[in-house]
Amino acid sequence: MTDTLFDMTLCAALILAAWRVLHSSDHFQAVVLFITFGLILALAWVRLEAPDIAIAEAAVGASLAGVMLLDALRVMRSVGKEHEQEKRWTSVAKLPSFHLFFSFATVLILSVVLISAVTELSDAQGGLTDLVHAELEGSGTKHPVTAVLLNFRGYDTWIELGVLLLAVLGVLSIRECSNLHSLAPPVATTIVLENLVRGIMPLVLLVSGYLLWRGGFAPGGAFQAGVVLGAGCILLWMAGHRSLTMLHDATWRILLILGFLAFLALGSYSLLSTGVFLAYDRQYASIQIFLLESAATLSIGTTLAGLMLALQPLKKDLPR
Amino acid sequence: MMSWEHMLPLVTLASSLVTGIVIFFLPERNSALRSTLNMLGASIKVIVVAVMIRGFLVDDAAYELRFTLALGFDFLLRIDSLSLAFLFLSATLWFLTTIYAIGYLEGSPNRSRFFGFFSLCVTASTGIALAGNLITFFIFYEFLTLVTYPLVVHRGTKKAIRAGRVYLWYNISGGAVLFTAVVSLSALAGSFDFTAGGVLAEMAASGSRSIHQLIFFLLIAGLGVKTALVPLHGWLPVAMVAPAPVSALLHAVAVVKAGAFGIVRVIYYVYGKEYSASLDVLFPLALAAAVTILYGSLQALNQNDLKKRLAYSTVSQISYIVLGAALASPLAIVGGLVHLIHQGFMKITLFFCAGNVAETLELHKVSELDGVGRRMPLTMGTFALAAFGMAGIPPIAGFISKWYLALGGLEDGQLWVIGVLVASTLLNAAYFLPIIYRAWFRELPVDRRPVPLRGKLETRWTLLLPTTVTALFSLGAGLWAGWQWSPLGVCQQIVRGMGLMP
Amino acid sequence: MTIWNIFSILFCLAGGAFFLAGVVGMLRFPDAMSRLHALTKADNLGLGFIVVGLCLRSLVVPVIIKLLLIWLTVLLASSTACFLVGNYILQEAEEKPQEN
Amino acid sequence: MTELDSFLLYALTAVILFALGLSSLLSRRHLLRKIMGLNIMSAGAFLLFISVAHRNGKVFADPVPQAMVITGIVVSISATGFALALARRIRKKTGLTSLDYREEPSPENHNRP
Amino acid sequence: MMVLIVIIPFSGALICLLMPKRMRGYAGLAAAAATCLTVFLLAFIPGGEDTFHHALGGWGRPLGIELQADGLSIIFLLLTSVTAFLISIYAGPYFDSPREQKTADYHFWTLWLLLWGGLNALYVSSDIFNMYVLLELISLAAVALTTLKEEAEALIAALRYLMAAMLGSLVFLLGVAFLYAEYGVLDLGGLGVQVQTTLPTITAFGLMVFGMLIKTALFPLHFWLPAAHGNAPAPVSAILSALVIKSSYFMLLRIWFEIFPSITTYAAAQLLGAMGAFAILWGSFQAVRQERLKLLVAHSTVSQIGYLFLLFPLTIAQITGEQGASWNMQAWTGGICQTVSHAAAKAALFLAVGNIIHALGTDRLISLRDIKGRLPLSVFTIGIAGVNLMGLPPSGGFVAKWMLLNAVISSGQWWWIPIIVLGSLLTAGYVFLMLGHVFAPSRKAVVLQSVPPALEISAFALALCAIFIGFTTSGIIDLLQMGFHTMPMPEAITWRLP
Repeated sequence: MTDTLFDMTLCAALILAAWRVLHSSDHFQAVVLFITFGLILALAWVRLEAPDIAIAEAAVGASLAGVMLLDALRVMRSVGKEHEQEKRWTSVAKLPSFHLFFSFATVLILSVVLISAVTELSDAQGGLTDLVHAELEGSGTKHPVTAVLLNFRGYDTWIELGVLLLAVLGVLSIRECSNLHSLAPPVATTIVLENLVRGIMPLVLLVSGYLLWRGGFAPGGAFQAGVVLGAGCILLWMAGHRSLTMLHDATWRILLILGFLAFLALGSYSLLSTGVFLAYDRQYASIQIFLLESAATLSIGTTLAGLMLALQPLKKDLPR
Repeated sequence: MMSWEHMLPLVTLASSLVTGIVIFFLPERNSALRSTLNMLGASIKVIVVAVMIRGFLVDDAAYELRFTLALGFDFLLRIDSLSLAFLFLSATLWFLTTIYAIGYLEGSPNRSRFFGFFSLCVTASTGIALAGNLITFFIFYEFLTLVTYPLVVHRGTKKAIRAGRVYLWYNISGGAVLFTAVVSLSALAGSFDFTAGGVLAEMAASGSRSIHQLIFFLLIAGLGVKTALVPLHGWLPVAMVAPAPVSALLHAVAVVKAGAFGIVRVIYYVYGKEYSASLDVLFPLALAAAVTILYGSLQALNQNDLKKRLAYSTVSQISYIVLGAALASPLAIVGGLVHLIHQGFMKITLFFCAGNVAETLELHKVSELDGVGRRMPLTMGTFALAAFGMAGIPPIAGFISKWYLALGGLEDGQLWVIGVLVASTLLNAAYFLPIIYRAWFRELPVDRRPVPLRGKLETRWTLLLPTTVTALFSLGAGLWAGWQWSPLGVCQQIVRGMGLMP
Repeated sequence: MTIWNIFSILFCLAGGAFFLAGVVGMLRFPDAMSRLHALTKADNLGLGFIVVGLCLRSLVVPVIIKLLLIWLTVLLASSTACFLVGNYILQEAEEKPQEN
Repeated sequence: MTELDSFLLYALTAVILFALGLSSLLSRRHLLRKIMGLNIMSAGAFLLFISVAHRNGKVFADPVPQAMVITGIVVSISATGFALALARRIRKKTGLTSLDYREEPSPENHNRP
Repeated sequence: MMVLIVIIPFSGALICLLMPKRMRGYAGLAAAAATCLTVFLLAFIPGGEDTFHHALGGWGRPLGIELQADGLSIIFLLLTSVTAFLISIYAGPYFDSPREQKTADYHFWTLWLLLWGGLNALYVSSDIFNMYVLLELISLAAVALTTLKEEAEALIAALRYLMAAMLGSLVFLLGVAFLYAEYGVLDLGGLGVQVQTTLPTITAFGLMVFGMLIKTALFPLHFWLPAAHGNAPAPVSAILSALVIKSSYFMLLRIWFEIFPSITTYAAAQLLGAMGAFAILWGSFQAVRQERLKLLVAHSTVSQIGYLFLLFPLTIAQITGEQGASWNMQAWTGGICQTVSHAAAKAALFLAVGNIIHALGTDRLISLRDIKGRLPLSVFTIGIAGVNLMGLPPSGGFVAKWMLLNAVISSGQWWWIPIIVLGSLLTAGYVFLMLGHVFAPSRKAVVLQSVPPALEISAFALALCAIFIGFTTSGIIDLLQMGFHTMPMPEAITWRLP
């Protein structure tokens, strides 16, 4: 009984939060609510026995996306004085009413269809659970999700790392800078913040390592660890700590592609040795997976940090 | 031996295609090499065509080249009796016109482009002549439309551009209609080759009678655009802004005749005489042709621009061919086919003359031609000759074809045809004689000082030679019509070959 | 139902009470500073009590250490955040001195 | 209450979230709102996956959808970061915060490619 | 063997990223050549049973992901590799040229090779979630490439494109979720045999198709396309119009004919066909009204996409027996020929326009008058590509229209005839709008920047390919008859050799 009550509250809260994100008049409020939404979602994941996703969501949906959105909001709120005026752009006062009507109708129809479809869904206990558990022995890891991510569907993960890489490159090309090195060094902030970061940084590294190691047999793993790492880097930068600017450009790039490269290398190796792409040999499977994961962690961390940091002011934009 | 005989049709195509493509990439100033290439290609074509005609008619060899592109897709080049007429025409006239064009365009810009597309046009018309099935025919038909456009707009003036647009819209639309018709035919009857006596007669089962009528209508509508059947003739007079050689070869011969030729193909090689008669689609066609003949002549009467007048005369003259094809009697088709050739030679002569006058004296209007005859006797002489021929005055070629048409009409017992012929003859006379009269019997107006002769000749020899040759040909074709190898004789053999005449 | 459980429940309730108080304070207090005060107090104490309660519930050493670690981190974070916000408010105040 | 009902509950929530996100994407003009809308849509899709996983699972939720969702989260965060960067750049170049705009070419250099 | 077509471009991308700036061009070109070569080897070297089948990590479906290639994949792979290789040849000098110098170092090669790898992977993938990830990869890469042009227009277009693409793939993802909820598998084969007509299945079908329609920019979902394709750098426009669009069309074919063959209905097919018809007319109508070359070409893409969708109604009409079989084949051949020839022709067109922009510095339609036959090859390219788009002989476009019209007539769905005819007329309209300006007298004397021959030649080569396709139809048909390996072929497309 209490379970259902809890579920209902959770779902209600989710929908409410989403609704408010949509309808709150103030953008700032909307962003804050979006973060809240992320947190509630994380709760929902826990409730649905998906702790991995819960960690990921808490780290990404709540914190990382939140920071990005807030920063973007700050920039977009500041009245842009220095527009490179090729044209005089004026955004239209309001959308034509038919557009609103159209979108409303679309959403309405869609939701009706979806809801009726969902209610029609069979309660068959299908899925691949049993298969995964059957194959878990040979997969080189004890945690099913990690097994799927790194072994059964490692191909997807490889492509996904490619997507991350793409995103960073895209952001760089938008900023018209070819690498993170042309960023202006962070501005110093208060001593308190810096000290906090100093204190917390080792903890961040510890947690990230812990998650990584834990992924071998329990919820956690490369992605969660990577997110924590990335968040740490962002924190470091925001706190005005210059350590990241010391990194050499080449190092940046290698870190960016490390995960993708690792998959590629391992895959090609297995292709050469066994003729199958991304196949692990039984006895070393766990080691290989761990190596892959650590590489992935590093580059996920770098990439997510890069996604955020690449938006910071550039050297060339600074007033001389 | 066998192999290269098979390749002959391809050689005929290549002789102009390759020339054209090479010429595109010749530097503008390198005109000597360009002219040589042109003449070379043209002569090769003439020779090969002659060889094939002889081979076909005397020791009836078969020239056929076929390769399959895809399902329902045969690319077929073949010499059959009908191809000869058109092939002969385009080959010889290309040769002459090339000479003319080289002289005419001396020192004008973009000549590489011009001659390139010019050769491509000839390739297209050759292809049309050689096409062994409807698909191949259509391919070259569309190709012709495309490559003619740059020639129409060659001058690049606003007028030319507009003319080009009109030309395109008419022809592309016509092409689209034709496309639909061709595809529906191949969908109904599968892929088939042109065969004398028609193929659809056997396939009458496939598709109902009304469907066949519809398709016939579409085919004629598509081809009628190039044939300039009223009311689809609008593009022809407008397209006269093109340089004289273009008007001469393309709008007197290649393009319009491609249409007429196509109509003949459709009637005799796709539908088959009897079948199309049984569909009773021929009479309307004949009627349309008659209307066009009269309408064109009437329009020609009140044109002051010389080339426009000639253009309208073309409109009316081409329909003789259609008329001949649409009449049941074999004599009529003989008349039509022979007119295909005769009219070609006579009309091109006229255009050459107009070109000469325009090029030498910058005269374009009929009203300006007073006394030109004295200044350019040879030109105006040939003009008079061709004009009389057009009017059908014996013994010039035009008379022959009209005569056969009339006979065909009689044989069919459709006397109105004769009426039409007589009327149009009178009209022809009515719009040609004034020109001749002005040229010879009026004084040069005092306000215009006579332009001095260039050296001995009244203008460049390159302009005079082709004119004279074509004029003489049309005279000879009339005089020696009885000879076996005269156009008439050849056409009779052709019609026999089509199995229409004993 | 051991004695520990009773204690843990009590602690948790206390923590909840503090959180409640904190929320009320944030909503009701007049100016930003005092709201901050209420919030941080409630956070630290409330969370603290709940952590203690949970520790009593599960008497396993590593778990207890983790829980305490969490509390410590939150303490650090919230105090810093509080400091930053306060700092920001002060700067605002300096930039535009109250007119009256 | 049985397993299925909670599944149904979450599945319904999922599709409703999807619809909400879509409406935000379609009807709000500010770019941030659109981007957030996209995120909410993806959250909805993920929730459907995981509710299915929960339904399928016996002792532990079906790992395959979980893995897919983690992949999905990565993809969506990358896309979000990219979209935000674009939005900021557009704001800087043109001063626009939405994509519904009119442009009056200024007299000079108006026929640039 | 099959994995290589994915591995090679991806590794090339990484190498390009690590290379110093001036080396990138060569590395990228080398990678492009290698990829192209691999695809050709894969397609034409007869291999063993598992040439076209690879179970990644040794885990067969449904647990793992399998790569599978069938006739359709081979066609799309070949199409992609040829077009992409020629575009790569073009891209090097284009981005080195002073006009584009600024954007030269923004990782064009890395982005492009990642995109290419993604395309290849998509064509051989047989797992719908994997397809989702690949679609995201492709979209992100495409958008990133679009932003290589720094004009505000390009950025705005890119963002709109990104939103549309995200929307598309999210809708697709929801469909995947429904399918997994209903059948618990993700691989095409497994789904194809299991699918039944239930409401969730139909919903999934609708969602997936709709998502792909957005990405394919079928009218009226084309709102994002013209701006994006019209404002990107020339090679990128070519890539987007020729290849990226095709990838989502490929997905549509897979969804339609392999996952849901049993629940596709005549009405749905007619609906797609109708949308296609509107696209044909509207796109070309808009194209005629454009004043900028690239926008014109972009709108022409909208209209040409329409033809592809005539495939659906033509393959599903209720006609049985030999007749049905043969015309089905015609419809397929027509659709695929249209896809291939449009890819080549449109790429050629964009590249040629790129040359003109490169020479003139503007892509106003009027300014075509000023080139005064000084770029003969580029103009020629435009002409040939135009012929192809109009569907005039001799060209792939002609074969395509021929086949389509043939299928239309023999399937008795005569109402498509006017659409096809009118479409090619309008196409002629905008093609000759361009050429007419070329022949017109120039307004003023302008100094043309010299265009590197590589640019002109690669564009021209693409145009020639478009013509050449007209002669390779039989090859396409043979490939199509390899059928679909991933599942027993649905009724609509089982044909015998005529």
